[in-house]
Amino acid sequence: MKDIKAIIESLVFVSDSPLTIDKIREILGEVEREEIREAIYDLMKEYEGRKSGFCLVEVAGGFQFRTRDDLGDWIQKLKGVKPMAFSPAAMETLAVVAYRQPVVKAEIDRIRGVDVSGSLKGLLEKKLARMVGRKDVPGRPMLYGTTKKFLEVFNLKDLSELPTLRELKELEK
Amino acid sequence: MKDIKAIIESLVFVSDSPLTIDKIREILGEVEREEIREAIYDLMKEYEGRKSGFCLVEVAGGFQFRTRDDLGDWIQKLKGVKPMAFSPAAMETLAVVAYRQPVVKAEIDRIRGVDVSGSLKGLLEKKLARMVGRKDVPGRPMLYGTTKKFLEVFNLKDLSELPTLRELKELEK
Amino acid sequence: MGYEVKLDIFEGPLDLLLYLIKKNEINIYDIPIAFITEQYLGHLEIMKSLNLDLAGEYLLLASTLIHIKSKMLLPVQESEEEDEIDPREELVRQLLEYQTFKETALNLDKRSLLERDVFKGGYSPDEELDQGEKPFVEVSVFELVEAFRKIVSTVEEELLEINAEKMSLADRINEIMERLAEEKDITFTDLLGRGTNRRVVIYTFLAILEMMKLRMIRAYQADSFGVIRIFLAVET
Repeated sequence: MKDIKAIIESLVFVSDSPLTIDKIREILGEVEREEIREAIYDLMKEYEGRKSGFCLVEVAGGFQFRTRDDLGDWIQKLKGVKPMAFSPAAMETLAVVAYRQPVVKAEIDRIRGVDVSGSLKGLLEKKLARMVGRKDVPGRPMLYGTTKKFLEVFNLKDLSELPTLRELKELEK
Repeated sequence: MKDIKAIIESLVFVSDSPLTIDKIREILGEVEREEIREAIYDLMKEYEGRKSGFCLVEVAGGFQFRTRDDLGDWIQKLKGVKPMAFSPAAMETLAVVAYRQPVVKAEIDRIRGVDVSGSLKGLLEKKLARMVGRKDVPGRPMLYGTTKKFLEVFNLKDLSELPTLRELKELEK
Repeated sequence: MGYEVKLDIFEGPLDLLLYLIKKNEINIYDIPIAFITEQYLGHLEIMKSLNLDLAGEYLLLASTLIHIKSKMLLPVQESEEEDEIDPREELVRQLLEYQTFKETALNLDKRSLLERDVFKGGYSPDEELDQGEKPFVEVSVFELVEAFRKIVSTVEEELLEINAEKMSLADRINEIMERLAEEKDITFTDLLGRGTNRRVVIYTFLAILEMMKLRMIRAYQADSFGVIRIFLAVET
Protein backbone atom coordinates (compact mmCIF):
# COMPACT_ATOMS: atom_id res chain seq x y z
CA MET A 1 0.00 0.00 0.00
CA LYS A 2 1.44 3.29 -0.99
CA ASP A 3 1.19 6.24 1.34
CA ILE A 4 0.64 3.96 4.32
CA LYS A 5 2.72 6.22 6.53
CA ALA A 6 0.69 9.31 5.69
CA ILE A 7 -2.59 7.45 6.23
CA ILE A 8 -1.50 6.14 9.63
CA GLU A 9 -0.23 9.61 10.54
CA SER A 10 -3.62 11.14 9.76
CA LEU A 11 -5.50 8.43 11.66
CA VAL A 12 -3.43 8.89 14.79
CA PHE A 13 -3.82 12.64 14.39
CA VAL A 14 -7.64 12.63 14.42
CA SER A 15 -8.10 9.91 17.00
CA ASP A 16 -9.32 11.02 20.44
CA SER A 17 -7.51 8.26 22.25
CA PRO A 18 -4.29 6.34 21.61
CA LEU A 19 -4.75 4.35 18.43
CA THR A 20 -3.86 0.65 18.56
CA ILE A 21 -2.22 -1.33 15.80
CA ASP A 22 -5.26 -3.62 15.74
CA LYS A 23 -7.54 -0.68 15.08
CA ILE A 24 -5.29 0.59 12.30
CA ARG A 25 -5.31 -2.86 10.75
CA GLU A 26 -9.08 -2.98 10.89
CA ILE A 27 -9.21 0.23 8.87
CA LEU A 28 -6.44 -0.47 6.38
CA GLY A 29 -7.58 -4.01 5.66
CA GLU A 30 -5.05 -6.54 4.44
CA VAL A 31 -1.85 -5.11 5.83
CA GLU A 32 0.55 -7.01 8.06
CA ARG A 33 0.92 -5.86 11.65
CA GLU A 34 4.64 -5.76 11.07
CA GLU A 35 4.28 -3.31 8.21
CA ILE A 36 2.14 -1.01 10.35
CA ARG A 37 4.54 -1.20 13.25
CA GLU A 38 7.45 -0.36 10.98
CA ALA A 39 5.68 2.65 9.50
CA ILE A 40 4.89 3.95 12.98
CA TYR A 41 8.43 3.55 14.22
CA ASP A 42 9.63 5.35 11.13
CA LEU A 43 7.28 8.22 11.90
CA MET A 44 8.38 8.33 15.54
CA LYS A 45 11.99 8.65 14.47
CA GLU A 46 11.15 11.38 11.96
CA TYR A 47 9.39 13.49 14.58
CA GLU A 48 12.24 13.04 17.02
CA GLY A 49 14.77 14.05 14.40
CA ARG A 50 12.84 17.19 13.42
CA LYS A 51 12.66 18.57 16.97
CA SER A 52 9.04 19.33 16.21
CA GLY A 53 6.58 20.89 18.67
CA PHE A 54 5.01 17.52 19.25
CA CYS A 55 5.99 13.91 18.90
CA LEU A 56 4.51 10.50 18.36
CA VAL A 57 4.55 8.36 21.50
CA GLU A 58 3.52 4.85 22.40
CA VAL A 59 1.07 5.05 25.26
CA ALA A 60 -1.69 2.94 26.81
CA GLY A 61 -1.29 0.21 24.23
CA GLY A 62 -1.57 2.59 21.29
CA PHE A 63 -0.02 5.57 19.61
CA GLN A 64 -0.73 9.27 20.07
CA PHE A 65 0.70 12.66 19.21
CA ARG A 66 1.69 14.63 22.28
CA THR A 67 3.29 17.98 22.71
CA ARG A 68 6.91 17.95 23.80
CA ASP A 69 7.38 17.82 27.58
CA ASP A 70 9.51 20.94 27.71
CA LEU A 71 6.82 23.07 26.02
CA GLY A 72 4.26 22.47 28.76
CA ASP A 73 4.54 25.99 30.13
CA TRP A 74 3.60 27.53 26.81
CA ILE A 75 0.61 25.25 26.40
CA GLN A 76 -0.49 26.13 29.90
CA LYS A 77 -0.38 29.77 28.91
CA LEU A 78 -2.58 29.12 25.92
CA LYS A 79 -5.08 27.11 27.93
CA GLY A 80 -5.17 29.90 30.48
CA VAL A 81 -6.57 32.31 27.95
CA LYS A 82 -9.08 29.86 26.59
CA PRO A 83 -12.30 31.70 25.99
CA MET A 84 -15.08 31.25 28.48
CA ALA A 85 -18.03 29.21 27.41
CA PHE A 86 -21.53 29.58 28.78
CA SER A 87 -23.13 26.65 30.53
CA PRO A 88 -26.77 26.07 29.62
CA ALA A 89 -27.75 27.13 33.16
CA ALA A 90 -25.82 30.40 32.87
CA MET A 91 -27.31 31.04 29.43
CA GLU A 92 -30.86 30.51 30.68
CA THR A 93 -30.41 32.73 33.69
CA LEU A 94 -28.84 35.40 31.52
CA ALA A 95 -31.74 35.15 29.08
CA VAL A 96 -34.26 35.75 31.85
CA VAL A 97 -32.26 38.70 33.20
CA ALA A 98 -31.96 40.19 29.71
CA TYR A 99 -35.60 39.85 28.72
CA ARG A 100 -37.17 40.59 32.10
CA GLN A 101 -34.92 43.31 33.47
CA PRO A 102 -35.05 44.86 35.99
CA VAL A 103 -35.90 41.60 37.69
CA VAL A 104 -35.65 40.16 41.20
CA LYS A 105 -33.98 36.82 41.87
CA ALA A 106 -37.25 35.24 43.08
CA GLU A 107 -38.75 35.90 39.65
CA ILE A 108 -35.78 34.28 37.85
CA ASP A 109 -36.09 31.31 40.23
CA ARG A 110 -39.78 31.05 39.39
CA ILE A 111 -39.32 31.21 35.62
CA ARG A 112 -36.43 28.76 35.53
CA GLY A 113 -37.98 26.52 38.17
CA VAL A 114 -34.71 26.18 40.08
CA ASP A 115 -32.64 28.18 42.53
CA VAL A 116 -30.46 30.36 40.31
CA SER A 117 -28.09 31.61 43.07
CA GLY A 118 -25.06 29.92 41.55
CA SER A 119 -25.50 30.95 37.94
CA LEU A 120 -26.57 34.47 38.91
CA LYS A 121 -23.44 34.86 41.00
CA GLY A 122 -21.38 33.68 38.04
CA LEU A 123 -22.98 36.27 35.77
CA LEU A 124 -22.32 39.03 38.30
CA GLU A 125 -18.67 37.97 38.54
CA LYS A 126 -18.34 37.92 34.78
CA LYS A 127 -19.89 41.39 34.73
CA LEU A 128 -22.67 40.34 32.37
CA ALA A 129 -25.34 41.13 34.94
CA ARG A 130 -25.38 43.51 37.86
CA MET A 131 -27.52 44.78 40.68
CA VAL A 132 -29.42 47.80 39.55
CA GLY A 133 -31.56 48.65 42.55
CA ARG A 134 -34.13 47.40 44.99
CA LYS A 135 -37.75 46.69 44.32
CA ASP A 136 -40.20 48.76 46.30
CA VAL A 137 -41.96 45.85 47.98
CA PRO A 138 -41.60 44.41 51.48
CA GLY A 139 -38.10 43.13 52.03
CA ARG A 140 -36.87 45.41 49.23
CA PRO A 141 -35.28 42.62 47.19
CA MET A 142 -32.37 43.31 44.86
CA LEU A 143 -33.12 43.99 41.19
CA TYR A 144 -30.85 42.71 38.42
CA GLY A 145 -30.19 43.88 34.88
CA THR A 146 -27.63 43.46 32.13
CA THR A 147 -24.44 45.46 31.58
CA LYS A 148 -22.65 47.17 28.76
CA LYS A 149 -20.37 44.15 28.59
CA PHE A 150 -23.43 42.01 27.93
CA LEU A 151 -24.19 44.12 24.84
CA GLU A 152 -20.58 43.78 23.71
CA VAL A 153 -20.45 40.01 24.12
CA PHE A 154 -23.70 39.51 22.24
CA ASN A 155 -22.86 42.07 19.63
CA LEU A 156 -25.89 44.26 20.26
CA LYS A 157 -26.14 48.00 19.78
CA ASP A 158 -28.75 48.26 22.50
CA LEU A 159 -31.36 46.13 24.21
CA SER A 160 -34.01 46.87 21.62
CA GLU A 161 -31.90 44.84 19.18
CA LEU A 162 -32.59 41.69 21.17
CA PRO A 163 -34.56 39.32 18.96
CA THR A 164 -38.13 38.78 20.07
CA LEU A 165 -39.63 35.38 20.61
CA ARG A 166 -42.05 36.10 17.82
CA GLU A 167 -39.12 36.45 15.43
CA LEU A 168 -37.76 33.12 16.58
CA LYS A 169 -41.14 31.50 16.12
CA GLU A 170 -41.34 32.77 12.57
CA LEU A 171 -38.28 30.70 11.81
CA GLU A 172 -39.99 27.59 13.07
CA LYS A 173 -42.68 27.31 10.50
CA MET B 1 13.60 33.43 21.02
CA LYS B 2 14.99 30.00 20.32
CA ASP B 3 12.69 27.22 19.30
CA ILE B 4 9.93 29.62 18.29
CA LYS B 5 8.84 27.34 15.46
CA ALA B 6 8.44 24.32 17.73
CA ILE B 7 6.52 26.37 20.30
CA ILE B 8 4.12 27.73 17.69
CA GLU B 9 3.72 24.25 16.25
CA SER B 10 2.71 22.88 19.64
CA LEU B 11 0.32 25.77 20.31
CA VAL B 12 -1.48 25.35 17.00
CA PHE B 13 -1.59 21.61 17.65
CA VAL B 14 -3.41 21.85 20.99
CA SER B 15 -5.74 24.71 20.08
CA ASP B 16 -9.38 23.73 19.49
CA SER B 17 -10.02 26.51 17.01
CA PRO B 18 -7.77 28.18 14.44
CA LEU B 19 -5.05 30.03 16.34
CA THR B 20 -4.54 33.66 15.40
CA ILE B 21 -1.23 35.45 15.22
CA ASP B 22 -2.52 37.87 17.85
CA LYS B 23 -3.16 35.03 20.24
CA ILE B 24 0.28 33.57 19.63
CA ARG B 25 1.79 36.96 20.29
CA GLU B 26 -0.17 37.25 23.52
CA ILE B 27 1.41 34.01 24.67
CA LEU B 28 4.94 34.49 23.42
CA GLY B 29 5.22 38.04 24.64
CA GLU B 30 7.61 40.40 22.93
CA VAL B 31 7.86 38.83 19.50
CA GLU B 32 7.16 40.69 16.30
CA ARG B 33 4.12 39.65 14.28
CA GLU B 34 6.40 39.31 11.28
CA GLU B 35 8.62 36.79 13.01
CA ILE B 36 5.60 34.70 13.96
CA ARG B 37 4.20 34.85 10.46
CA GLU B 38 7.51 33.78 9.00
CA ALA B 39 7.83 30.83 11.36
CA ILE B 40 4.29 29.70 10.47
CA TYR B 41 4.87 29.97 6.72
CA ASP B 42 8.09 27.98 7.19
CA LEU B 43 6.12 25.27 8.98
CA MET B 44 3.45 25.25 6.29
CA LYS B 45 6.07 24.67 3.64
CA GLU B 46 7.72 21.91 5.66
CA TYR B 47 4.47 19.99 6.03
CA GLU B 48 3.69 20.37 2.38
CA GLY B 49 7.12 19.13 1.41
CA ARG B 50 6.91 16.09 3.67
CA LYS B 51 3.63 14.86 2.17
CA SER B 52 2.53 14.25 5.71
CA GLY B 53 -0.90 12.92 6.71
CA PHE B 54 -1.96 16.38 7.80
CA CYS B 55 -0.94 19.90 6.98
CA LEU B 56 -1.01 23.40 8.39
CA VAL B 57 -3.64 25.64 6.81
CA GLU B 58 -4.68 29.26 7.18
CA VAL B 59 -8.39 29.40 7.96
CA ALA B 60 -10.94 31.69 9.67
CA GLY B 61 -8.32 34.27 10.50
CA GLY B 62 -5.95 31.77 12.13
CA PHE B 63 -3.95 28.60 11.64
CA GLN B 64 -4.91 24.99 12.15
CA PHE B 65 -3.63 21.49 11.44
CA ARG B 66 -5.97 19.57 9.18
CA THR B 67 -5.81 16.19 7.53
CA ARG B 68 -4.97 16.04 3.86
CA ASP B 69 -7.88 16.32 1.42
CA ASP B 70 -7.30 12.92 -0.16
CA LEU B 71 -7.30 10.97 3.09
CA GLY B 72 -10.89 11.74 4.06
CA ASP B 73 -12.17 8.28 3.26
CA TRP B 74 -9.76 6.60 5.66
CA ILE B 75 -10.71 8.91 8.46
CA GLN B 76 -14.38 8.32 7.83
CA LYS B 77 -13.62 4.66 8.31
CA LEU B 78 -12.03 5.36 11.67
CA LYS B 79 -14.79 7.68 12.84
CA GLY B 80 -17.46 5.28 11.66
CA VAL B 81 -19.96 8.07 11.08
CA LYS B 82 -21.59 9.19 7.90
CA PRO B 83 -20.07 12.38 6.56
CA MET B 84 -21.96 15.49 7.44
CA ALA B 85 -23.92 16.67 4.44
CA PHE B 86 -25.90 19.80 3.76
CA SER B 87 -29.23 19.64 2.00
CA PRO B 88 -29.41 21.68 -1.22
CA ALA B 89 -31.96 23.94 0.52
CA ALA B 90 -29.58 24.64 3.41
CA MET B 91 -26.71 25.22 1.02
CA GLU B 92 -28.69 27.68 -1.14
CA THR B 93 -29.85 29.63 1.90
CA LEU B 94 -26.28 29.70 3.21
CA ALA B 95 -25.01 30.93 -0.15
CA VAL B 96 -27.45 33.85 -0.11
CA VAL B 97 -26.59 34.71 3.51
CA ALA B 98 -22.86 34.55 2.76
CA TYR B 99 -22.93 36.71 -0.35
CA ARG B 100 -25.66 39.15 0.59
CA GLN B 101 -24.87 39.70 4.25
CA PRO B 102 -26.13 41.48 6.21
CA VAL B 103 -29.43 40.32 4.78
CA VAL B 104 -33.04 40.14 6.00
CA LYS B 105 -35.04 36.94 5.73
CA ALA B 106 -37.52 38.48 3.26
CA GLU B 107 -34.68 39.00 0.78
CA ILE B 108 -33.52 35.38 1.09
CA ASP B 109 -37.14 34.26 0.60
CA ARG B 110 -37.35 36.42 -2.51
CA ILE B 111 -34.15 35.16 -4.09
CA ARG B 112 -34.86 31.50 -3.42
CA GLY B 113 -38.55 31.85 -4.24
CA VAL B 114 -39.56 29.87 -1.15
CA ASP B 115 -40.01 30.43 2.56
CA VAL B 116 -36.55 29.79 4.02
CA SER B 117 -37.61 29.69 7.71
CA GLY B 118 -36.66 26.06 8.21
CA SER B 119 -33.27 26.12 6.55
CA LEU B 120 -32.37 29.45 8.14
CA LYS B 121 -33.17 28.13 11.60
CA GLY B 122 -31.04 25.05 10.88
CA LEU B 123 -28.10 27.29 9.95
CA LEU B 124 -28.53 29.33 13.13
CA GLU B 125 -28.56 26.15 15.19
CA LYS B 126 -25.43 24.85 13.48
CA LYS B 127 -23.85 28.25 14.16
CA LEU B 128 -23.06 28.79 10.49
CA ALA B 129 -25.29 31.88 10.40
CA ARG B 130 -26.22 34.34 13.12
CA MET B 131 -28.37 37.34 13.79
CA VAL B 132 -26.17 40.40 13.35
CA GLY B 133 -28.53 43.27 14.03
CA ARG B 134 -31.62 44.95 12.75
CA LYS B 135 -32.23 46.81 9.53
CA ASP B 136 -33.13 50.43 9.97
CA VAL B 137 -36.46 50.30 8.15
CA PRO B 138 -40.02 50.15 9.48
CA GLY B 139 -40.54 46.97 11.47
CA ARG B 140 -36.78 46.77 12.11
CA PRO B 141 -36.39 43.27 10.68
CA MET B 142 -33.53 41.02 11.82
CA LEU B 143 -30.38 40.95 9.71
CA TYR B 144 -28.40 37.75 9.22
CA GLY B 145 -24.77 37.05 8.43
CA THR B 146 -22.26 34.22 8.58
CA THR B 147 -20.10 33.24 11.55
CA LYS B 148 -16.48 32.40 12.17
CA LYS B 149 -17.52 28.77 12.24
CA PHE B 150 -18.77 29.18 8.68
CA LEU B 151 -15.24 30.18 7.65
CA GLU B 152 -13.82 27.27 9.60
CA VAL B 153 -16.15 24.67 8.11
CA PHE B 154 -15.83 25.96 4.56
CA ASN B 155 -12.10 26.32 4.74
CA LEU B 156 -11.95 30.07 4.12
CA LYS B 157 -9.36 32.52 5.41
CA ASP B 158 -11.93 35.30 5.49
CA LEU B 159 -15.05 36.40 3.62
CA SER B 160 -13.04 38.08 0.89
CA GLU B 161 -11.79 34.62 -0.03
CA LEU B 162 -15.27 33.59 -1.15
CA PRO B 163 -15.14 33.01 -4.89
CA THR B 164 -16.72 35.95 -6.62
CA LEU B 165 -20.30 35.63 -7.61
CA ARG B 166 -20.73 35.12 -11.32
CA GLU B 167 -21.89 38.51 -12.41
CA LEU B 168 -25.54 38.78 -13.26
CA LYS B 169 -25.67 39.46 -16.94
CA GLU B 170 -27.39 42.67 -17.81
CA LEU B 171 -30.63 42.01 -19.55
CA GLU B 172 -30.55 42.90 -23.19
CA LYS B 173 -33.62 44.56 -24.52
CA MET C 1 -42.08 9.47 -17.73
CA GLY C 2 -38.73 10.08 -16.20
CA TYR C 3 -39.55 13.19 -14.32
CA GLU C 4 -42.05 12.06 -11.71
CA VAL C 5 -39.34 10.87 -9.40
CA LYS C 6 -37.63 14.20 -9.70
CA LEU C 7 -40.58 16.26 -8.50
CA ASP C 8 -39.76 16.29 -4.83
CA ILE C 9 -36.20 17.32 -5.35
CA PHE C 10 -37.03 20.76 -6.68
CA GLU C 11 -35.95 23.43 -4.26
CA GLY C 12 -38.90 25.61 -5.17
CA PRO C 13 -40.86 27.04 -8.09
CA LEU C 14 -37.86 28.86 -9.56
CA ASP C 15 -35.89 25.64 -9.50
CA LEU C 16 -38.67 23.82 -11.31
CA LEU C 17 -38.91 26.56 -13.91
CA LEU C 18 -35.15 26.50 -14.49
CA TYR C 19 -35.31 22.74 -14.91
CA LEU C 20 -38.05 23.07 -17.56
CA ILE C 21 -36.06 25.73 -19.39
CA LYS C 22 -32.94 23.55 -19.47
CA LYS C 23 -34.80 20.38 -20.34
CA ASN C 24 -36.46 22.02 -23.33
CA GLU C 25 -33.28 23.83 -24.35
CA ILE C 26 -34.95 27.19 -24.17
CA ASN C 27 -33.09 30.48 -24.41
CA ILE C 28 -33.65 32.06 -21.02
CA TYR C 29 -33.61 35.54 -22.57
CA ASP C 30 -36.48 34.66 -24.88
CA ILE C 31 -38.81 32.30 -23.06
CA PRO C 32 -41.82 31.09 -25.07
CA ILE C 33 -44.15 31.93 -22.24
CA ALA C 34 -47.26 30.06 -23.43
CA PHE C 35 -45.28 26.85 -23.87
CA ILE C 36 -43.45 27.08 -20.55
CA THR C 37 -46.64 27.95 -18.67
CA GLU C 38 -48.29 24.84 -20.05
CA GLN C 39 -45.29 22.71 -19.02
CA TYR C 40 -45.20 24.26 -15.58
CA LEU C 41 -48.92 23.73 -14.94
CA GLY C 42 -48.56 20.16 -16.19
CA HIS C 43 -45.91 19.50 -13.55
CA LEU C 44 -48.08 21.00 -10.85
CA GLU C 45 -50.86 18.62 -11.90
CA ILE C 46 -48.53 15.64 -11.54
CA MET C 47 -47.40 16.88 -8.15
CA LYS C 48 -51.02 17.20 -7.05
CA SER C 49 -51.93 13.75 -8.33
CA LEU C 50 -49.03 12.32 -6.34
CA ASN C 51 -50.39 14.10 -3.28
CA LEU C 52 -47.12 15.94 -2.88
CA ASP C 53 -47.39 18.87 -0.55
CA LEU C 54 -47.73 21.73 -2.98
CA ALA C 55 -46.40 24.86 -1.32
CA GLY C 56 -48.20 28.11 -2.00
CA GLU C 57 -45.15 29.48 -3.75
CA TYR C 58 -45.67 27.07 -6.66
CA LEU C 59 -49.16 28.41 -7.23
CA LEU C 60 -47.96 31.98 -6.90
CA LEU C 61 -45.48 31.49 -9.72
CA ALA C 62 -48.19 29.79 -11.80
CA SER C 63 -50.35 32.88 -11.55
CA THR C 64 -47.36 35.08 -12.40
CA LEU C 65 -46.77 33.01 -15.54
CA ILE C 66 -50.41 33.23 -16.58
CA HIS C 67 -50.36 36.96 -15.97
CA ILE C 68 -47.28 37.42 -18.17
CA LYS C 69 -48.84 35.25 -20.86
CA SER C 70 -51.98 37.39 -20.98
CA LYS C 71 -49.91 40.56 -21.13
CA MET C 72 -47.94 39.21 -24.09
CA LEU C 73 -51.14 38.52 -25.95
CA LEU C 74 -52.08 42.18 -25.88
CA PRO C 75 -51.24 43.99 -29.09
CA VAL C 76 -48.14 46.15 -28.78
CA GLN C 77 -49.09 49.78 -29.03
CA GLU C 78 -47.00 51.45 -31.71
CA SER C 79 -46.99 54.84 -30.00
CA GLU C 80 -45.19 53.45 -26.96
CA GLU C 81 -42.62 51.38 -28.77
CA GLU C 82 -39.72 53.36 -27.27
CA ASP C 83 -40.21 52.33 -23.68
CA GLU C 84 -41.95 49.05 -24.22
CA ILE C 85 -40.99 46.78 -21.32
CA ASP C 86 -40.94 43.08 -21.94
CA PRO C 87 -43.39 41.57 -19.40
CA ARG C 88 -40.95 38.69 -18.97
CA GLU C 89 -38.10 40.88 -17.85
CA GLU C 90 -38.67 40.75 -14.10
CA LEU C 91 -39.10 36.97 -14.15
CA VAL C 92 -35.93 36.48 -16.18
CA ARG C 93 -33.99 38.66 -13.79
CA GLN C 94 -35.26 36.60 -10.88
CA LEU C 95 -34.42 33.33 -12.61
CA LEU C 96 -30.88 34.46 -13.40
CA GLU C 97 -30.34 35.63 -9.85
CA TYR C 98 -31.61 32.34 -8.47
CA GLN C 99 -29.49 30.39 -10.92
CA THR C 100 -26.39 32.25 -9.79
CA PHE C 101 -27.01 31.32 -6.17
CA LYS C 102 -27.83 27.73 -7.05
CA GLU C 103 -24.47 27.42 -8.79
CA THR C 104 -22.77 29.18 -5.91
CA ALA C 105 -24.32 26.71 -3.48
CA LEU C 106 -22.95 23.82 -5.54
CA ASN C 107 -19.52 25.42 -5.54
CA LEU C 108 -19.60 25.89 -1.78
CA ASP C 109 -20.44 22.22 -1.45
CA LYS C 110 -17.36 21.32 -3.49
CA ARG C 111 -14.98 22.88 -1.01
CA SER C 112 -13.01 20.76 1.46
CA LEU C 113 -15.49 20.82 4.33
CA LEU C 114 -14.38 20.33 7.89
CA GLU C 115 -15.65 17.06 9.37
CA ARG C 116 -16.59 15.83 5.93
CA ASP C 117 -13.41 15.97 3.83
CA VAL C 118 -10.82 17.24 6.23
CA PHE C 119 -10.50 16.83 9.98
CA LYS C 120 -8.81 18.59 12.81
CA GLY C 121 -6.75 16.92 15.50
CA GLY C 122 -8.41 14.89 18.20
CA TYR C 123 -6.00 16.02 20.88
CA SER C 124 -7.96 16.92 23.98
CA PRO C 125 -5.78 17.78 26.93
CA ASP C 126 -7.32 17.84 30.39
CA GLU C 127 -9.52 20.80 31.06
CA GLU C 128 -7.67 23.17 33.30
CA LEU C 129 -9.50 25.92 35.07
CA ASP C 130 -7.74 29.19 35.35
CA GLN C 131 -8.82 32.42 36.94
CA GLY C 132 -8.69 35.87 35.48
CA GLU C 133 -10.17 37.91 32.70
CA LYS C 134 -10.96 35.72 29.77
CA PRO C 135 -12.55 36.52 26.49
CA PHE C 136 -15.85 34.86 25.70
CA VAL C 137 -16.37 32.25 23.05
CA GLU C 138 -18.29 33.51 20.09
CA VAL C 139 -21.89 33.32 21.19
CA SER C 140 -24.88 34.53 19.28
CA VAL C 141 -28.06 36.17 20.46
CA PHE C 142 -29.85 33.31 18.77
CA GLU C 143 -28.68 31.05 21.56
CA LEU C 144 -29.83 33.56 24.13
CA VAL C 145 -33.34 33.88 22.72
CA GLU C 146 -33.49 30.12 22.14
CA ALA C 147 -32.58 29.55 25.80
CA PHE C 148 -35.31 31.99 26.81
CA ARG C 149 -37.84 30.31 24.55
CA LYS C 150 -37.12 26.92 26.09
CA ILE C 151 -37.71 28.03 29.63
CA VAL C 152 -40.75 30.15 28.99
CA SER C 153 -42.48 27.71 26.67
CA THR C 154 -44.71 26.83 29.59
CA VAL C 155 -45.53 30.44 30.42
CA GLU C 156 -48.42 32.33 28.90
CA GLU C 157 -47.97 33.97 25.50
CA GLU C 158 -48.26 37.61 26.54
CA LEU C 159 -45.29 37.25 28.82
CA LEU C 160 -43.12 36.39 25.87
CA GLU C 161 -42.99 39.56 23.88
CA ILE C 162 -40.39 42.13 24.59
CA ASN C 163 -41.63 45.63 24.79
CA ALA C 164 -39.55 48.13 22.85
CA GLU C 165 -40.38 50.97 25.26
CA LYS C 166 -39.49 48.97 28.29
CA MET C 167 -36.24 47.99 26.64
CA SER C 168 -35.38 51.57 25.75
CA LEU C 169 -35.97 52.48 29.36
CA ALA C 170 -33.76 49.61 30.54
CA ASP C 171 -31.07 50.78 28.12
CA ARG C 172 -31.16 54.28 29.50
CA ILE C 173 -31.08 52.98 33.08
CA ASN C 174 -28.05 50.88 32.22
CA GLU C 175 -26.26 53.83 30.67
CA ILE C 176 -26.90 55.98 33.71
CA MET C 177 -25.66 53.21 36.01
CA GLU C 178 -22.57 52.89 33.85
CA ARG C 179 -21.83 56.60 34.16
CA LEU C 180 -22.53 56.71 37.87
CA ALA C 181 -20.14 53.84 38.45
CA GLU C 182 -17.40 55.94 36.91
CA GLU C 183 -18.26 59.44 38.03
CA LYS C 184 -19.77 58.86 41.49
CA ASP C 185 -22.24 61.69 41.05
CA ILE C 186 -23.77 63.45 38.08
CA THR C 187 -25.93 66.51 37.83
CA PHE C 188 -29.37 66.25 36.36
CA THR C 189 -28.48 68.54 33.49
CA ASP C 190 -25.33 66.54 32.73
CA LEU C 191 -27.42 63.46 32.31
CA LEU C 192 -29.86 65.11 29.98
CA GLY C 193 -26.95 66.29 27.92
CA ARG C 194 -26.89 69.02 25.36
CA GLY C 195 -28.42 68.87 21.94
CA THR C 196 -29.91 65.43 22.51
CA ASN C 197 -33.22 64.68 20.92
CA ARG C 198 -36.60 64.72 22.61
CA ARG C 199 -36.76 60.95 22.80
CA VAL C 200 -33.52 60.76 24.77
CA VAL C 201 -34.69 63.51 27.12
CA ILE C 202 -37.98 61.76 27.77
CA TYR C 203 -36.39 58.36 28.37
CA THR C 204 -33.72 59.88 30.59
CA PHE C 205 -36.37 61.56 32.66
CA LEU C 206 -38.47 58.39 32.86
CA ALA C 207 -35.35 56.40 33.71
CA ILE C 208 -34.50 58.73 36.57
CA LEU C 209 -38.04 58.55 37.94
CA GLU C 210 -37.97 54.78 37.69
CA MET C 211 -34.56 54.57 39.31
CA MET C 212 -35.66 56.76 42.18
CA LYS C 213 -38.75 54.68 42.65
CA LEU C 214 -36.61 51.56 42.68
CA ARG C 215 -34.19 53.29 45.06
CA MET C 216 -31.32 52.71 42.71
CA ILE C 217 -30.26 56.32 42.95
CA ARG C 218 -30.68 59.22 45.31
CA ALA C 219 -31.06 62.81 44.26
CA TYR C 220 -29.90 65.75 46.34
CA GLN C 221 -30.46 69.42 45.92
CA ALA C 222 -28.52 71.95 48.01
CA ASP C 223 -31.19 74.64 47.86
CA SER C 224 -34.53 75.00 46.20
CA PHE C 225 -33.20 76.27 42.85
CA GLY C 226 -29.79 74.62 43.11
CA VAL C 227 -28.21 71.91 41.04
CA ILE C 228 -29.72 68.46 41.40
CA ARG C 229 -27.03 65.84 42.00
CA ILE C 230 -27.62 62.15 41.49
CA PHE C 231 -25.81 59.40 43.41
CA LEU C 232 -25.80 55.64 43.31
CA ALA C 233 -27.88 54.23 46.15
CA VAL C 234 -26.89 50.61 45.79
CA GLU C 235 -23.89 49.28 47.59
CA THR C 236 -22.24 47.29 44.80
